[in-house]
Amino acid sequence: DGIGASLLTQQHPFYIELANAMTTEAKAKNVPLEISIANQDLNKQLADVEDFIVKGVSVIVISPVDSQGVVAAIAKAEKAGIKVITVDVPAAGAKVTSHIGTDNFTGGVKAGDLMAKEIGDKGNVAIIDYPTVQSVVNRIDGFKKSISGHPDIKIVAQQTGITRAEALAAAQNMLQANPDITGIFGFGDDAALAAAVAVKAAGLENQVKVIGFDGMEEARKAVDTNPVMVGVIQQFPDQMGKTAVDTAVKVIAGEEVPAEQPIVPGVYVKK
Amino acid sequence: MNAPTADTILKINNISKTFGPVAALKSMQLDVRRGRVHTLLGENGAGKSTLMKILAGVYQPSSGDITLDGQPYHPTDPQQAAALGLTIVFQELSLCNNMTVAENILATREPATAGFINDRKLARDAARIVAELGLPIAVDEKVGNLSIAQRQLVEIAKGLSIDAKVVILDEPTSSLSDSEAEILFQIIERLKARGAAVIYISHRMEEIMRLSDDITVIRDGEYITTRQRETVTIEELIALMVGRRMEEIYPPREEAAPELSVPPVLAVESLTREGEFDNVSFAVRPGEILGFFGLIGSGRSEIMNALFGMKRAGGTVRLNGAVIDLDSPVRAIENGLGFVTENRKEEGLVLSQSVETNISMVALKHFANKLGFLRRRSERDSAVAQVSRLSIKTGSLDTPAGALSGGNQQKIVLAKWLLMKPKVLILDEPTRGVDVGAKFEIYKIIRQLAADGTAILLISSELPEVLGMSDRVAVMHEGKLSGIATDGDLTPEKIMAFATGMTS
Amino acid sequence: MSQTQTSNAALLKIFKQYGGIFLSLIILCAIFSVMNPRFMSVANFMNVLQQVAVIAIAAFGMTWVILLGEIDLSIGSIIAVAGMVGAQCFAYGMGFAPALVLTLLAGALMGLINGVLTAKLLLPSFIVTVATMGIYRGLVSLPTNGAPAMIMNETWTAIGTESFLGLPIIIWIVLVLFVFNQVLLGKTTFGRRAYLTGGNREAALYSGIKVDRLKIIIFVISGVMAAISGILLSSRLFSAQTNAGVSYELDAIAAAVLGGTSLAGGVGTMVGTLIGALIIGVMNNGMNMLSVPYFYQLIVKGLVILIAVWLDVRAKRAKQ
Amino acid sequence: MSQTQTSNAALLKIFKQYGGIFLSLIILCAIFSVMNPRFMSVANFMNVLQQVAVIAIAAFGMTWVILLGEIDLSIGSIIAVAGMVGAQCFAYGMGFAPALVLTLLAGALMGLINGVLTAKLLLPSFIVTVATMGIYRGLVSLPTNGAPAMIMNETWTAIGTESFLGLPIIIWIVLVLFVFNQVLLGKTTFGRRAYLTGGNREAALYSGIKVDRLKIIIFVISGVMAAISGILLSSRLFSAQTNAGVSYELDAIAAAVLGGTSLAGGVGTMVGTLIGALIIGVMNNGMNMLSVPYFYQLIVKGLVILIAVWLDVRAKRAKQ
Ligand SMILES: Nc1ncnc2c1ncn2[C@@H]1O[C@H](COP(=O)(O)OP(=O)(O)OP(=O)(O)O)[C@@H](O)[C@H]1O
Ligand SMILES: Nc1ncnc2c1ncn2[C@@H]1O[C@H](COP(=O)(O)OP(=O)(O)OP(=O)(O)O)[C@@H](O)[C@H]1O
Ligand SMILES: [Mg+2]
Ligand SMILES: [Mg+2]
Repeated sequence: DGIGASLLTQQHPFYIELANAMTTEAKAKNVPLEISIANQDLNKQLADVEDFIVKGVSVIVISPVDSQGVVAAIAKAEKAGIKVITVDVPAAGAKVTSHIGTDNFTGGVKAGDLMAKEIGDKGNVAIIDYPTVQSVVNRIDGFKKSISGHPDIKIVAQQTGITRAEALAAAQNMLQANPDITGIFGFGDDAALAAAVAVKAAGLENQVKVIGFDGMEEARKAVDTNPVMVGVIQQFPDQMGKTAVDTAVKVIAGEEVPAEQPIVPGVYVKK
Repeated sequence: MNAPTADTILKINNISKTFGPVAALKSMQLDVRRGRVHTLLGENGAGKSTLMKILAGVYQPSSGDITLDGQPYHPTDPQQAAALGLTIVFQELSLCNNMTVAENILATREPATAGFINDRKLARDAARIVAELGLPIAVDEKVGNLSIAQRQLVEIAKGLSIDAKVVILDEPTSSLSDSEAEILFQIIERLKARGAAVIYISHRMEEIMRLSDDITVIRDGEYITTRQRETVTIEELIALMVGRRMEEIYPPREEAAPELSVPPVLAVESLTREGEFDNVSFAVRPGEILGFFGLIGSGRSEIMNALFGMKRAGGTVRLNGAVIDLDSPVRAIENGLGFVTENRKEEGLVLSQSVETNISMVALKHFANKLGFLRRRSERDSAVAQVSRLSIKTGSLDTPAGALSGGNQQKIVLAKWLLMKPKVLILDEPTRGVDVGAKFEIYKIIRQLAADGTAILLISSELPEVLGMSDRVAVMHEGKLSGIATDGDLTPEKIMAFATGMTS
Repeated sequence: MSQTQTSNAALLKIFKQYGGIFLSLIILCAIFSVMNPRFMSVANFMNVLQQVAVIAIAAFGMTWVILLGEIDLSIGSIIAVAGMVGAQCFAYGMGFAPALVLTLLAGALMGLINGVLTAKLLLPSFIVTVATMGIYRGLVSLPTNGAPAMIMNETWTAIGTESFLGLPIIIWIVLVLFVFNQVLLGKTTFGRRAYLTGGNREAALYSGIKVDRLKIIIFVISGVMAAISGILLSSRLFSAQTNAGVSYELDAIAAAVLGGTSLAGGVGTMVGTLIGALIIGVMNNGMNMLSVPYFYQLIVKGLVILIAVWLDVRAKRAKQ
Repeated sequence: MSQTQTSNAALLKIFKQYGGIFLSLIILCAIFSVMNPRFMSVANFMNVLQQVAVIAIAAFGMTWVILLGEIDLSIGSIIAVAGMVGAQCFAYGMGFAPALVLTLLAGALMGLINGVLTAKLLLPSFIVTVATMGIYRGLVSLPTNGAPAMIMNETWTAIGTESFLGLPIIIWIVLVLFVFNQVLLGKTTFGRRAYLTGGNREAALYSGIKVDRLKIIIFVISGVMAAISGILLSSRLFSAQTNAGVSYELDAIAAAVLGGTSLAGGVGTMVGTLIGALIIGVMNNGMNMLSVPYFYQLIVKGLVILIAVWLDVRAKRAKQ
């Protein structure tokens, strides 16, 4: 009995906060919780879920590695009569008991709106992306959707920067190739923080604005103190984690739970 | 050259072979006849093995043509050569150490149905081949566990397991002692009797004179002449081969051997290692050459490895009277021991490195300042001196050691140990696979070293060499020292008696 | 010799030959059983086997390659490409059989490229397969621009989910491929040639073995095994992931080396590799069952690999 | 011999020795310059050098290891651990100097473990470092439970951001370490012994080289180089990432092998490795500048590595 949670990764502050919030809430509610880390490998996530089934947990919480690939794991759990709750990334085409997550597309739109405002509705912007992660793709799509409403803003470069080091190199090289860039959108905090470093190194502090996504502590601090970082779209993993555990507890108790529990992203700007 | 006779089975015309800029063979010719042993004689690097590899289909000739039994013969690989009736025992061991003797002997010819190997038939067939040849080897043993000599026997069994019209033996006896060689000679007699032609390569003049019917001399990749054995002498052959006369094979001692009363520099007492050698004691004096003879597997190399700190052994070793603990080669070298190992390619040389680098390898410390920075000038000077002292034939000091002929490689190994000025030099089969000319030069160096006061332990499986060079001869039999022959006992009969355990 | 005798003798031989590593596996199982009673259940055993299938099959292919003294780092990428080829076939409306054939052909082709570059251009296989690892990983992402592709074909997904005679199909596939590779390696002239060539390339050449062709075929085998792994993985996940199989090559190599395959070539068996893969699988599963936190799992896994290899090296040395 | 003569002769020798790979570098630069005029600027050249620094320094260490015929797959994890040790030192209120010393010591210690396991327990370095790769990666995550740790020490971050005499400090460090390693390898008995041991371990042993000690020292060098890489990386990012350096070992190996280091041991130079690292760096930079999409970058990078190694192998064969 108890809750089994399979999380995408443990090397990212968002998921660490998510895990911490879940652990705290589980303690408060006095329900056993076990957490497995899929390390971004869907096969590992499936194995983790299989192991939960053998162990006989009552509810499984998944933050999917991938919205489509997680379907197999969900099917397995359902077949074993175990209810599944997804957090962060939704499962595509599979019914789960409840989904709790940020609306990434909307978050991307908010980022685009903020960018337009910060750079005065015109200029060249660049994007640092991570094309194999669905939630990131949604953010980028939202961002592009918003920018497309501003005819004087052009997206001149889009490069992949998965780790902070890769993002730094990508940002440097994009700035080198397009010295007239005035804004950079990073798909996550790491990408944005790296972009800010690149802007400083290139001596373009007065020209380029950087916007990030996730809004963990380090990035929020940077928004407060670093003039280059003008804002960050904030997710609320603490709320997500708490809600996930609360929902699981209700499911165990046999109560009805809503199928969708969206957590609206915030916009964090300088105080 | 004789006109082809009816007996001719293999005829080689105008064969050339170049490796990049190196011309290994220049319009070579050969006429091999049925039921006869045809020996190829030439210095190291003369091109003998290259010619044989062409015959075996390993290399393709650059030009020229070959006929076998009157038919054009151009094999593309050894399997095809075997199918056409030619088999070869390679000079360089071509065995796979992880596999058993049986698997090696019948490699690529395993008894199989539809690709599935019949392992029991494989073992049976191999055992039969080995038994028919009269070779003392167990076919289920892993080749890696055999001594070099035993591996050579496996190599022979592998080559001779094919029923062929032409059999090539490229230095088959280079690591065999007389008794194993004797088995091989009987096999050759049987092959002759069956009507097969044997092409034989060796640097051991005695066995060449004993076995051959025809002898072809080649020099620098070129054909010199073919003679019938009855019509030549060893001296003539050597002169043809090296292009000058040589007065003798073993340079005589110019100074008298040290008296037995001189205190030994190295004294070994009751050296013992379980399963390898037992209670071995001997001593060697400055300037003395102490020969070590024994049949293969008698444990000589093992003793030397123990002395040099490569293996642990019980017993006492004294250097100039003081007991020393030789627990590593580093310690042995610090104590003035040098060791020219049996297998130059595996234990002696770094083939990919230059001649110079190999020569300075042991004495490297002497070519560096206190901080460890190399003094390249002095390193090069020493290498130049060694190359000229030992007349090593090399393109330059920067040539990789692997590109040199066997005899010259052997001299490099000697050179690297000479540079450390050893007090005791162990020479394990120092002339294996080395041609007569180079052998003579190595013998001269050994004599010179002894004259300068170096104590020498000379291990050899060639009885004439041991007798020709040593002041005394320690003889091993199955891990025990069966006797040390001095003065009057230095006769082949006496030493063979010790070696086979007939005395004591 | 009767069948039973043969199999008893075989078992004894396995124990002799794999003493060190077999012991490690048994110790691991014992520890986990004591710490969690659910570990030693049929259901969990099936779990482990299914979870280990992808690595085990890839490791069979890797064993061939390592046996030749070469290495194939591209199999993780091939696993991903295979899944994607299947998914694309279905997206274009193909049936199961042609999709299967095309997927296996894709694996064979990628292996062929590795093999030809290594054997014919004489480039070191390490660098060839580091390069093709990137190339294949890039290719897999092109059809969907990095997004995963769903697989709806029921026969395909049945592979990963259904059972046959009470045993999951995946496990049947592992067993069949194990027997196939073991027989090919241990009982046929082809396998013998691989040992000879891996043990001494020069000697193999002198014995008339067509070393180049052999090498190419073996890289093709490795590619096909990886493709089968990719099929199993995508059938288990109902989708082809562009980042599937990342760094699986290291697990496959670890399985083979744990099982006694020598990176120098010439030594190795499929039995050993299977045991090696099981050690990795049991370890992952057991630690999950015990709820060991992820980072500690990494540490423990590394330590277990070290200890197992050390036990094995020691056992081998003692035997000599 | 005068200085100029020496350096001219040296340049000529470099060109002779590295013809194939040097050519690849020049062709790459030419292509990128034509396609984007901004590529050939001093500022961009500095960019490339800074970006390549982390890989280049790790690759210097890797060159030593490969020269011995061994491999070190743990350097990516060591890079991460080094950054984290630094960050933790500052978190505990230490100053720059003690943090630096502790970080380098941590690198040395991790290398020592790799070396001792390889040399003394006679385990294959591939499997040892696959295992320690996991262990070190697990360890790095323990202090922060996987989260990155900010680094606020200004001296530390200055390394990655400041310049000295007009040249970024990072580039100075690369140059100094290049000269250090090149001299140690090419001019000292230590380097000579590494070549000899890598060329033929048995012969080295018989010639009185302390092979085990040498091997351990070289793994320590590799660990320290990786630690320096980790310092540079964390100083550029102002933070220690627990996933820093993942798979950098492959880039480092690729750099060394591109530069002519033979995986069989005994052959290699630091000059070659530097050129190899530059090829990788120029490629990444140039493709970013041309906005080549990520997946195509993977493919192109693989192809360029293949072509460069092939050119080099061909050039070497022609010379013989
Ligand atoms: N594969 C090769 N590549 C380049 N040169 C070679 C090759 N094989 C042989 N050679 C050269 O060809 C020449 C003849 O070599 P070969 O091995 O035929 O001599 P050999 O007469 O058998 O000498 P030995 O008595 O030492 O065995 C030598 O100069 C050798 O260096
Ligand atoms: N690599 C090896 N592994 C295991 N045993 C070996 C090995 N080499 C030699 N032996 C064994 O050691 C014993 C002595 O070996 P070896 O034949 O080298 O003695 P030897 O007297 O030096 O003879 P020779 O020098 O003529 O070869 C033999 O029983 C042999 O089988
Ligand atoms: Mg020869
Ligand atoms: Mg011997």
